[in-house]
Amino acid sequence: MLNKIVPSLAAAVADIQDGSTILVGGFGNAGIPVELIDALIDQGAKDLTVVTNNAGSGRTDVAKLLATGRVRKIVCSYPRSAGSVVFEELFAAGKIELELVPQGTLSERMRAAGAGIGGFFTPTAAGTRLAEGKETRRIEGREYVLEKPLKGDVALIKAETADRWGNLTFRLAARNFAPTMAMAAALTVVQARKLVDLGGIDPEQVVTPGVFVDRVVEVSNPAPAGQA
Amino acid sequence: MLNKIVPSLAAAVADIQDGSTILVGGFGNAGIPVELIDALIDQGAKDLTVVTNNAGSGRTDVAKLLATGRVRKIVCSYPRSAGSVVFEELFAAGKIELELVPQGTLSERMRAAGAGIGGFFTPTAAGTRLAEGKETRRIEGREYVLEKPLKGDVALIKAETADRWGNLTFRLAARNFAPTMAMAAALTVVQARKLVDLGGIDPEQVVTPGVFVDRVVEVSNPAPAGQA
Amino acid sequence: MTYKPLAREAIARRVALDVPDGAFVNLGIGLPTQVANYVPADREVIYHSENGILGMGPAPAKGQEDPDLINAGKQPVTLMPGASIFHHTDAFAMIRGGHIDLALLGAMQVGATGDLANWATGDEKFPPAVGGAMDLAAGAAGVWVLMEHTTKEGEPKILERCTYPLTAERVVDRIYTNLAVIDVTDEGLLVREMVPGLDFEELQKKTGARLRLANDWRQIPA
Amino acid sequence: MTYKPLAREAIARRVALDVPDGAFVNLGIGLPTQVANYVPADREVIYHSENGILGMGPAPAKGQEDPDLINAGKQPVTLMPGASIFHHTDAFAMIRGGHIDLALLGAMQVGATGDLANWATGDEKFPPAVGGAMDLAAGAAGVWVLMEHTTKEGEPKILERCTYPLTAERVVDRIYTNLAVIDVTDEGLLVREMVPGLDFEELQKKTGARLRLANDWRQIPA
Repeated sequence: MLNKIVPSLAAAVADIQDGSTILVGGFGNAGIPVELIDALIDQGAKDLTVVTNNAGSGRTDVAKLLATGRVRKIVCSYPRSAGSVVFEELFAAGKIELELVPQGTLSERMRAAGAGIGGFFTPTAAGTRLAEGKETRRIEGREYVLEKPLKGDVALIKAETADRWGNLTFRLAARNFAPTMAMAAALTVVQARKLVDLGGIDPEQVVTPGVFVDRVVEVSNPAPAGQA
Repeated sequence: MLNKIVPSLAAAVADIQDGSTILVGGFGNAGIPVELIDALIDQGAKDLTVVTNNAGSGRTDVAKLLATGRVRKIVCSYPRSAGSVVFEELFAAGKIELELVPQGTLSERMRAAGAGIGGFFTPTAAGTRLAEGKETRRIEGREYVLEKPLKGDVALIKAETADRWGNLTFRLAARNFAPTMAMAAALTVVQARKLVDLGGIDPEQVVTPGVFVDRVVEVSNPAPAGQA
Repeated sequence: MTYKPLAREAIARRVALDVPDGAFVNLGIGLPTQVANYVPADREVIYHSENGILGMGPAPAKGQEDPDLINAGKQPVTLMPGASIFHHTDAFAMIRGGHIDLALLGAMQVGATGDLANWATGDEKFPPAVGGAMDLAAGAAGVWVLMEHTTKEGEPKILERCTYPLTAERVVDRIYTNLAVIDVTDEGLLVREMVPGLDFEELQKKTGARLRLANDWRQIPA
Repeated sequence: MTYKPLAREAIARRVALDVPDGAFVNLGIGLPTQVANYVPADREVIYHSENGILGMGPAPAKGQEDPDLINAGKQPVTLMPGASIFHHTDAFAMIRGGHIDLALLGAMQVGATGDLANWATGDEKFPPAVGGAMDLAAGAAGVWVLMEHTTKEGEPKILERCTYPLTAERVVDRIYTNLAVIDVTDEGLLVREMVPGLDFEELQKKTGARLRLANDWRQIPA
């Protein structure tokens, strides 16, 4: 029997290794898997690379993980936002490495990793500082940059509904990076607000099919992200 | 007001030019836009390139279009299937050009066109005859083939539900190539079984957002494809 | 003659007049977001947000905010009937694939050939942040810029070549400032409109690139 | 000694014993499709179809066919509880991205290093057709081949190097024939099982590549 449901947050993140690349869902404060991040903090893995759109705000979730000092590097598009004080302090002190990636390229690079694409040419960032050192090519009169897949060891994802095969739905714009990150990681761990029986999600309304998901844990009252 | 609904099949295909590349949805007999194909036949555009997974079966729809002699070239993954007699006759007589593309590459090339990707490296077909003449590259120990975007002038798509903004849903496995083709064409024309008011499709259940669609025509009792 | 530069809201109001009926539009953070408030009521514009929304409506009433329904600026929004939700990769496929008719963006500098600089000043003290700026600038079918004509210090923001790091090359189609409306054409910058009382020589002085005045130029309507 | 080659259904039955519980599996057209009929009832296997289905169930009862619900072989299928529907590009992202645990494929020839030829004979009389064969062979995490050990004319189908056009290089993990079960290993082809009564020399004679016999080889269970 295929059963991806695990009994606890601790079990969901138990074997995350030091040095892992962790994809963390969410945009702004929507879709951030707060409880999974807390579980990762408790679990203690260090020397992490975190891939996520924003670098946290306030003192909870992503910011709290950064504050542990266990994140060596962050890959994101927009680290500097309202309340990103923890990141800014670490960055100013030279205690965290930053790889800045345009938002669409960030998402497309993870999609490439998930879809088995070895690299792709994008017009985004052509002729800019963020293309420096990258291979470029003129295609039909336009300049493109070669971008490489961005793969995670682990993805931490927040979903609305899940079943034991790992089929997922999301809530409104909390969907954001989650479906792509679920594809792009070797181990995809999901916190879902509600578990349903197989067949409880209409086959045509599954957003992330279970084949992309490894573990599901129920978190029925998720905390808001970005709290001070 | 944004209103993509057109009053007739004839109006939906009225301005398709000779020499166009036409993406035609469907896999097997599921999802084939029979009535739009008939309208294109009546409209009379010729010297066409048709991109579709199969080369038609029986004597209707894609096969009927091929039989008009107006298709110069077909781009597909599996032209030879049960009942593909029209294609086989044309091919044997040297009257149609065939570009054979692996099914996943066919879909990914159209996705690239729709997503503004200039090209991508895929492991599919590496080391095979279908990669001959193509640029290849070794990436992390594996051989990849550079594939180019495949753009349509027109896409002909069958949907289940549509609204006046062009939002679409599909029915079961009739979805197949339609969402990708809708992205990949300059002019995307849809036949929908049912028109609904704006808001009649749950925002989370829209499969193809209206931004990818140009014209919608209601065909409430679509004919089955692949008939003899 | 004296002239009065437009207030920020007046720039947004001027842009709103040009947003076509039925267009799919992405509004950048800040001033561009305000354009939606001024689009004439008889036009139906479909707003796109790069975090996965088409068909955004206005801000919700106080107390009706949903934390899972925010725009790219992380402000609470609503959905119009006809809205759709999708994931980030699809949201940027729409942008990069040229499906978004118009991106309205703020700018620090614009170059005479349409180069855009709106993400970084090159100051290394602060961590850089780019968000979706480069994707929008490179991908949207049309790019209009909204900005003050000069910096607070009076330095021109329209230059022959940008001195700040570029967001994208040759992408801006039109510039709306508090002084003028300027098209980026193959023959250079063409002034379409100026605020009442401003003369062309004065505008040219405040601009770091050569301007031409359109034969049919007019005053920015009040 | 005499031996009896397996019937086609018996090959499918033998493969079915090895399909792991909880696996995501793509079944090729023809004989591989039959494997589903023989998977032990206590295993839950999730079947993928490249036209956009995960969680396919068995063929519907006569008269219950839905023309919009077909598998990659264009046969009518059903959906299991837990099934999902997606578009072609996502279906192949699953395949190419290595998310499908196992592809069970037919073959014309298999090379000693796991090369697969199953799409064309090189005969130019007929139009070529490839479908999803190359994507599945290159992309699935595991590739098992089901085929007769030799052609109807008795020519070997397992060769040092394929003579037919390749589908993919170095992808086959295991070969199930009507005579034997053979692993493709870094050290070459390793015979794990043979039909009762067949001796290794006889098997080698029917094979166009050098075989080794595993120390713990056994008879294919009846």
